[in-house]
Amino acid sequence: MVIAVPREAGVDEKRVALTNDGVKVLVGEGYDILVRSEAGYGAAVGNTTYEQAGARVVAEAEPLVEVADLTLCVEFDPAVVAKLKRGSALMGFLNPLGNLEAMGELAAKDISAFSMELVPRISRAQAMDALSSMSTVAGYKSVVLAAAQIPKFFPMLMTAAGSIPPARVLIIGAGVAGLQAIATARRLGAVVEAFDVRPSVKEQVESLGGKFVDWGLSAEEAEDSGGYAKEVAGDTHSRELKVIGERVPKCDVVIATALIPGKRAPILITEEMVRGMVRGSVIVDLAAVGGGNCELTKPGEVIDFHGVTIIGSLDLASSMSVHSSRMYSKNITAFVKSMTKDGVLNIDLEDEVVAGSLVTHGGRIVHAPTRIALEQGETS
Amino acid sequence: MVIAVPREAGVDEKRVALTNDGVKVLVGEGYDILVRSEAGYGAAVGNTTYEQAGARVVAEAEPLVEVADLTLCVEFDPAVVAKLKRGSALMGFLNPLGNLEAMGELAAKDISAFSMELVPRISRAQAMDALSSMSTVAGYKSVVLAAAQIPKFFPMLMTAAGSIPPARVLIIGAGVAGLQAIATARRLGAVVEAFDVRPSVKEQVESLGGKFVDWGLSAEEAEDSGGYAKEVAGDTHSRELKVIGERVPKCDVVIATALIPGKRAPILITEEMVRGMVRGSVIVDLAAVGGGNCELTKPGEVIDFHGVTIIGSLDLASSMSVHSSRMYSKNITAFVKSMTKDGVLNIDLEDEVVAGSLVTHGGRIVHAPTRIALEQGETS
Amino acid sequence: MIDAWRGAVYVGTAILFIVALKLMNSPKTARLGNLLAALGMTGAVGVTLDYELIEPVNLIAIIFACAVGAIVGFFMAKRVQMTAMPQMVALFNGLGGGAVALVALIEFMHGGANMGALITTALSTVVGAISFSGSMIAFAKLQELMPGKPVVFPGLKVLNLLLLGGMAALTVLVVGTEMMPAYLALLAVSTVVGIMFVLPIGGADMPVVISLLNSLTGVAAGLAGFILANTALLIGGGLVGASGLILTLQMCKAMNRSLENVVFGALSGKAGESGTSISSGTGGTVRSYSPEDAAIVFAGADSVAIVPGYGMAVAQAQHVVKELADRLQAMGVDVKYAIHPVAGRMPGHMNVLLAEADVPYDQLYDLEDINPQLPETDVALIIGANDVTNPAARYDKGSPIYGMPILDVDKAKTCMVCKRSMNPGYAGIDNELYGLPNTVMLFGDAKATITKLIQALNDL
Amino acid sequence: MIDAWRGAVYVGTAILFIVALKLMNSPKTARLGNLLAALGMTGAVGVTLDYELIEPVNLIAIIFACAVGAIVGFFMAKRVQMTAMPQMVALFNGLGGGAVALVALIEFMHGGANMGALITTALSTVVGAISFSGSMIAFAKLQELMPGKPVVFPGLKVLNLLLLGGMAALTVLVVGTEMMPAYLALLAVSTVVGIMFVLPIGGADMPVVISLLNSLTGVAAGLAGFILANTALLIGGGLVGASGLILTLQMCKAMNRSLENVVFGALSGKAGESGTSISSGTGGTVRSYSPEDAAIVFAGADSVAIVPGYGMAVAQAQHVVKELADRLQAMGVDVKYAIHPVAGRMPGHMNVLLAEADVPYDQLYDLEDINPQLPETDVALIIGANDVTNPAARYDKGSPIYGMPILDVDKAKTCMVCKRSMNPGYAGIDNELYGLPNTVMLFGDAKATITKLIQALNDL
Amino acid sequence: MLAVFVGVEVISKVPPTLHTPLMSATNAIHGVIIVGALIVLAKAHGPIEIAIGIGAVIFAMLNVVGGFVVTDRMLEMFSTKKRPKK
Amino acid sequence: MLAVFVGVEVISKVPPTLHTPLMSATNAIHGVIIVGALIVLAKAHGPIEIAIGIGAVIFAMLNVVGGFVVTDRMLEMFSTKKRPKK
Ligand SMILES: NC(=O)c1ccc[n+]([C@@H]2O[C@H](COP(=O)([O-])OP(=O)(O)OC[C@H]3O[C@@H](n4cnc5c(N)ncnc54)[C@H](OP(=O)(O)O)[C@@H]3O)[C@@H](O)[C@H]2O)c1
Ligand SMILES: NC(=O)c1ccc[n+]([C@@H]2O[C@H](COP(=O)([O-])OP(=O)(O)OC[C@H]3O[C@@H](n4cnc5c(N)ncnc54)[C@H](OP(=O)(O)O)[C@@H]3O)[C@@H](O)[C@H]2O)c1
Ligand SMILES: NC(=O)c1ccc[n+]([C@@H]2O[C@H](COP(=O)([O-])OP(=O)(O)OC[C@H]3O[C@@H](n4cnc5c(N)ncnc54)[C@H](O)[C@@H]3O)[C@@H](O)[C@H]2O)c1
Ligand SMILES: NC(=O)c1ccc[n+]([C@@H]2O[C@H](COP(=O)([O-])OP(=O)(O)OC[C@H]3O[C@@H](n4cnc5c(N)ncnc54)[C@H](O)[C@@H]3O)[C@@H](O)[C@H]2O)c1
Repeated sequence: MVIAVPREAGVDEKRVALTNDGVKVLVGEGYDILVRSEAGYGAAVGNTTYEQAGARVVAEAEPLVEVADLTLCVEFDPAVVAKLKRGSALMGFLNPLGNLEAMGELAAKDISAFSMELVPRISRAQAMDALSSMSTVAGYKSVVLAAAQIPKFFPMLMTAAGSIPPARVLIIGAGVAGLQAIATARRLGAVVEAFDVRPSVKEQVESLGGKFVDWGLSAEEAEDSGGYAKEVAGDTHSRELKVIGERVPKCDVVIATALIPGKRAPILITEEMVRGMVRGSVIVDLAAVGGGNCELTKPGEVIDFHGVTIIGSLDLASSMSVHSSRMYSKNITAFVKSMTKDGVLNIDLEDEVVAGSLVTHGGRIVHAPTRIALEQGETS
Repeated sequence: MVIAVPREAGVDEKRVALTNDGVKVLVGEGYDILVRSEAGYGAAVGNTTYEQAGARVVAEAEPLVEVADLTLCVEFDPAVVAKLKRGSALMGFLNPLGNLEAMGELAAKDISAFSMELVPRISRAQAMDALSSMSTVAGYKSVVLAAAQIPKFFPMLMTAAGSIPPARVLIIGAGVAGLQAIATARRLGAVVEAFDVRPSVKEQVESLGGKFVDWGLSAEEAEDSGGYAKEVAGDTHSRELKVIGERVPKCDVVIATALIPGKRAPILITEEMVRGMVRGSVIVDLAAVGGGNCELTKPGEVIDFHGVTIIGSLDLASSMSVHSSRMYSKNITAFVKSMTKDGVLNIDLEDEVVAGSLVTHGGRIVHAPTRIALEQGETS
Repeated sequence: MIDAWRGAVYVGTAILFIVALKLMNSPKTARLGNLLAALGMTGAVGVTLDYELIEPVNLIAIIFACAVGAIVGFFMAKRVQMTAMPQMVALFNGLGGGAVALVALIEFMHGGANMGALITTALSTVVGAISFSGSMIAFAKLQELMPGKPVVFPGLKVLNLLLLGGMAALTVLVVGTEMMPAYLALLAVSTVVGIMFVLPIGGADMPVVISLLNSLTGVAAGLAGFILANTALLIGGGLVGASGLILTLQMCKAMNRSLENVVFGALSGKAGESGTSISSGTGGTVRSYSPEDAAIVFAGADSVAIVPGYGMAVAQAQHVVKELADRLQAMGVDVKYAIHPVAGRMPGHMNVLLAEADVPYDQLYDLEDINPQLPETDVALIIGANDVTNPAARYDKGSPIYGMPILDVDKAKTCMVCKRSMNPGYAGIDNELYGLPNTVMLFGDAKATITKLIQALNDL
Repeated sequence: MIDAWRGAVYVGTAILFIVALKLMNSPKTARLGNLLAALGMTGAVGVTLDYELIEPVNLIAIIFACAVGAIVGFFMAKRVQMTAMPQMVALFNGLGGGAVALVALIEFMHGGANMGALITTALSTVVGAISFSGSMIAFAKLQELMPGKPVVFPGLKVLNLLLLGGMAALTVLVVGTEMMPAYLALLAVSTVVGIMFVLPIGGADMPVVISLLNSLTGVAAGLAGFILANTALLIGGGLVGASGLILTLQMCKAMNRSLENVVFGALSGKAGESGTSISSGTGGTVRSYSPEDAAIVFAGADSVAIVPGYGMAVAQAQHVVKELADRLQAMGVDVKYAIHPVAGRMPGHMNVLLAEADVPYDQLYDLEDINPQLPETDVALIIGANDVTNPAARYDKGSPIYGMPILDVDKAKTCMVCKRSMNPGYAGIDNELYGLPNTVMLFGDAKATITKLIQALNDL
Repeated sequence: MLAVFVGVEVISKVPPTLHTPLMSATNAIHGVIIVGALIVLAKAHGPIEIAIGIGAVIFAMLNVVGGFVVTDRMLEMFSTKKRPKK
Repeated sequence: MLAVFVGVEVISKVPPTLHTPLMSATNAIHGVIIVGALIVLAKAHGPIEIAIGIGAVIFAMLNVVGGFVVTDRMLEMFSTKKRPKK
């Protein structure tokens, strides 16, 4: 079976879906790997490196995904659908709810499309959990970016030229990215407070030396059965805004990561709060993918609002291309390997992980929310 | 006596010579402080903050340095000399050897010009040592910048998506900036090696958890009486290049800080070494002020050389304007305070610190190297 | 031999005994201690007799008896299997008690003693006989010559009271009348009391009983010392009597029981299982160690793998864990950290903490690297990790963690788990590891427990 | 009183003495120990006499003597100044020795003793008399009734040899002839020997000598116990003789001297100054503490300021320092870190390290904040800092660090400095702080020393 | 009495793992009764006394020799794993 | 002999700061010579013996009482700084 690794479509996208390490593993499983020339440049994987690992590097002009039984990508490019071989498979961050039309086309072409963000978060699938990998990268990078941006030190420093107080960092949303941000900010010497709707993360925050803002929400109110946060609304939401509002102006850095799966990210930082911040402060809004936790955030942009820098960049993982590609490639490889039987991809719908991550299969859209959204879209 | 704080001339210069804290102290000493409107914006000190501290904010149109008995600046702007009051004083990083002509003019106008980089590094003067303050800032920021730039993690990470090895950081020159860089890189979890000509810093490097590259140079060969490094040449220099050359290609990040007072910075990283580095690696050349330790460095610029980013920025201290201004202001304040007698500046040439940092005084150039350089310039 | 000379040797023996017991406090010196005690004993035996004054018959008897005792004792002790040690101890102890009773018997036969000596003789007979028969029962139970379970029958209480009453009466009779039949009756009744004392005790309580009997034999020997006015006996016996009692109490304490409870528990029907053994949720018995016990395990280890988990993070124990590793390394132990990819609650959680504690990177091993090494590792020390060590992940398809690779800590020679309770971790499931025979638990908060462990290592 | 009864009390007393000495091992229980010893003594004294059997004259004499001794002793001990304690101990010790000599004298006068008893009597006379006169000289020296320096004169060696020879000869004479004059001569010569023994010793070695004399008195009392066949004396004396000797040796060890060197040093002319007292480069005597000593200081402290410096960084001691602080806080001590702006070798050096060790920021105080608090601080613990604590910066215009603000650690009640040697720091100058009377040095690598200190705190 | 006291003092802080060997060692120590047995056997008169005496000596000897050897074997376990210190 | 042994055992690990109080305490303990002094004084005959005996008792008593009181005062120093434990 042929696996294709195209170059990512996004201009700023430096990641690649499969690195040389991954190539080695999959070649070992019996696959033929085709890699588009220079696909790995952004991630510092050269063509020769790929070749040494056992892949065939395919020049720009030659067909690639057109001949592949399985196409791997990081971010999904809807334009690729037209080129895919009928009945082949596709794997990557498909963002199905954001690409409804393309999903329909995939189904129409009888393509088995796996969306990495849908891999269920069960213990066995941890090695395939690309969302966690990318969140880890983003959480780390968000703090490094903030430190590079802010005109202040993070650590406390007592010097002959006076004592520098430590930076105060507020982390909103202590999920995978938030926890990594806590750890990184603490490493750099900042005083870290973290805020979340799920009270169960208190212990986790403290296990990293952070301080948890306890505002007395119960687990039932905040958490769904899968451990994800529920949307908070009404009274609770305004209470939340009040708690955050009290803290934001006292902070030098705010890292916002609050997301609710399948919904717009909650607005947790208002314009008024930002106005209350000291000049030079920095907000990194990792929730920009979901519209942003700060109402001023412009996804994909860095803006200056009254001296406060609001970073809404979407390419944090891409900016760490070497390691984020490596992790993503590991995730993909583990996934493909788990489905491989005698050198071919064996799509076993009984398998919770396979079934959970499939969007289209056998000519149909099998991912319920996507199907519902598509149907609603058609009727409206 | 009137002290003037003009706005810095450099476009990218965000620092200010005196912050509100400094104003308070000097007002307490009996000075009148005039601050140019918006001079502190870059350092997040607003006009009102200055006023509250006891300064008078002077609008753009009004005279400022023209009426001052002492003018404070961070970076020296030769254009200001013409405006200074005859017989008044000036204090800041004057870079006398780089501004020979202006020094002559200052002498001609009978101005007492104190250059902060000349403050002798004796124990008593540590509070006035602005060079150390700015090196501290630069050392910290260099690592943060490198971390923000490099497409990799600094810390080691063992995750379900594979193990990420720690970044390997080489620090060349373990002076004030170098040590701070070691500390910061270690905080972020990198494996740090440091290199210096002065063997006495070995213990210091190790006291920060770094590994010292011991290449067997004796203290006499390497160090002058003041604890500064001597220029190494000939055989020793080529040995040095060999030692560095072996390490650079294995590193993810190189922070170069090697400077020799009054000379061009030594070339320690050759083009060949850079070619040997892995794509995505980063070199931060803090010695760019002295021409750079890397032969490819373009002072003031960030360049990409075969996938390796070489940061030659000169504005690291300025990019940390809030805290660097605060430290600089502390240094200046301590200096002025030490010279103040009954509310006026009392220039006591007996005082080692005063005498050491004066460039021009009483109509003459009193700083020997400057005078010699000027005389040589005139004769040639 | 001059008496003063002999006295000096006896005192020397006594001192050797004391030093020996002191040396037994630490595993490093314990063996030397035992040797010293044996040396002291040899000395005492050597000087006891004035050989030139002994009748030839007696001399031959002595030589014969000594030879038989020594040879049989030596081979029994050498041949016995490690697992049969406890019953050996019981047996030897009983023989000691028997010897006391016999010595007392001869002394009684000699007659001509004053009141005080008579009382002492009667007492040492009683104690010696009880120790003898009790130990024999203990031996029989452990050797499985009879059921190991507590033997209780109705009327046992009444019988015991009667026996005790009889013993008291007979003692008075013996002292008052010096009649041989009374004496023999006393001997018999005491023997029965010993049997009745041990019969109702069983299982995990046996070691305590043996220790108690051991102490009794010491007391009996001391009493014999009074009769014979012999210092060596007096001091040796007294020493064993006292230290044996202390030891017994400590053993009870380690089991969270009182001595009364152990001895009379079965009688009054409220015998509990030993406190240290909890049955684990997944079957198997859980053994709990104190930090002192754990320290001894480490003292004998060459290689240790430290497995940190979320609990280490919660306890913020990373610094003490590093200290422990340093301590072990200073002892020459090879220490590695085994980092599971999902230990903790975020990717790289353990790395952050261990880096903070300055653990060198080259001591960190990931799953693939450490697993092949674990079977050769002496001790796997698991600190607040749970799911990542759960063997169910290997085979139990129903388990939520099925399929997750785990650290093969169960394959290490000893697997020591430090956590606060038997509570599950993130996945909410029990861990069968805790019930495995090579696993011991070190219950308590990770930081506090590891601190105590370091202290115990220092005290060793 | 029945003898057995009395014997029991004596044994009880002996046990109380032993327990008391044991309790003296820790400052927390030492006072109780002393009380127990006093209690034991009271008991022993109480049961010694069968009052009904004593002649009225003797009874009156006893009552009189006891009353005088007790009252005078009590008030002397209560009144004496804390600084005069050592000479008090010497005095009381001498009196004890004197008492032994007197007891022996009376026994000799009684006469009718066998050879063994005679030898013992002669010995206890000799030892008691030496102890008496030696202690009196020690007392006189310490009380400055005579020069405290070693008194050495030519021919002292020869004289001593003669005296010792005489003593031996007289002892033989006394035992052989039982003549009173010979006995009195022996008493006299022994007294002179005691004087000659102590005369050449002086200064810092005095405590060692007193301890040695103390041990001697114990031996003398034990010998008297032999003469009088009294267990209390025997055990009490033996105990003091042995423990006194050990103590003496330990004191020598703490001073890095051998006992021979202390005792015969002056005689042979190679007397060194005491090892613990080095004269600091800037004058003043430097006192060195062991970690155990230091632990006791901390046990009595309410507030501690930790002053880290470059040495802490070199030793990478930040983690153990944090542990020490935790330990102290758990004891209820208020702990603050005093961070000098230029401590270490780079700005913020201490911050980096302490953050790594997880020291909370709010425990860090900079110079301006901590200096006003230092005079109220019980202990300033300086760990590898030097220049930043050098008082010369305040006034010595010639010093390279003149004008640098320093931490006012010299104003703390106790200033404890942990560094490896008397070597200077960055500025290359001596630090007069180390010679101040409220400063003690804790020599050694910071990490190793602080680790030991924590251990000592745990053992307390 | 002193012996008792010393016994208490010496034992009071033994790590639990050493309880069994310690018990075994004290067990061997109370074999000092061999001294008593020897004394009575040495002065025993008539066959009955001698027989009993022989029994006493055998018992005691078993106790002593067996006790020490067993203890030693137990303790072997702790020391077999010898390794170079650093 | 046992006493000597116990003496060694009991003393061997005393922190140096306690050396002086400990010396002082043992100093008081050898005041047990009071017991001997009392015995000889009780059976003393004639004025000379009584006088010497009185001297012995006074000396010994001074030793005992003074010794204990001085020790106690020394030890007071360690315990004055009482403070609430956490
Ligand atoms: N690494 C990741 O990215 C990530 C993310 C999300 C979830 N997870 C999951 O988290 C789990 C991680 O496994 P793990 O073995 O590290 O942790 P775990 O299975 O959650 O077990 C942690 C254990 O630590 C003990 N503990 C808690 N506090 C303690 C304290 N103060 N002192 C001593 N022990 C303490 C607890 O037992 P007691 O209560 O008895 O003390 C608990 O059983 C896995 O199931 C993994 O799938 C991992
Ligand atoms: N902070 C800055 O930015 C900076 C920069 C350059 C220079 N300086 C200068 O550096 C000095 C800093 O003062 P400081 O008090 O921190 O240091 P210091 O005066 O240099 O003294 C450090 C002391 O630590 C001891 N030491 C070294 N290794 C040790 C170890 N392993 N264990 C225990 N002690 C050890 C040394 O004594 P032993 O050898 O006896 O052990 C030494 O005296 C000042 O003079 C300052 O002006 C500071
Ligand atoms: N078992 C596994 O293998 C595994 C792997 C990865 C993650 N997880 C778990 O999944 C959960 C979510 O992880 P994630 O990082 O992907 O979450 P996410 O990215 O969906 O959300 C980030 C965080 O934002 C928080 N949040 C949502 N709404 C908020 C609001 N209104 N105010 C404040 N905070 C709000 C959420 O609680 C969450 O902590 C976590 O519990 C994590 O431990 C489990
Ligand atoms: N006493 C004080 O108060 C005080 C204050 C600040 C600095 N200092 C001392 O001044 C000295 C220099 O400090 P700095 O940071 O300003 O120095 P710097 O900026 O002049 O040089 C930076 C470093 O580069 C090194 N270097 C020079 N040539 C080199 C070469 N060819 N190869 C490798 N390395 C080379 C130097 O040794 C120095 O460590 C240090 O010893 C520092 O401790 C003292």
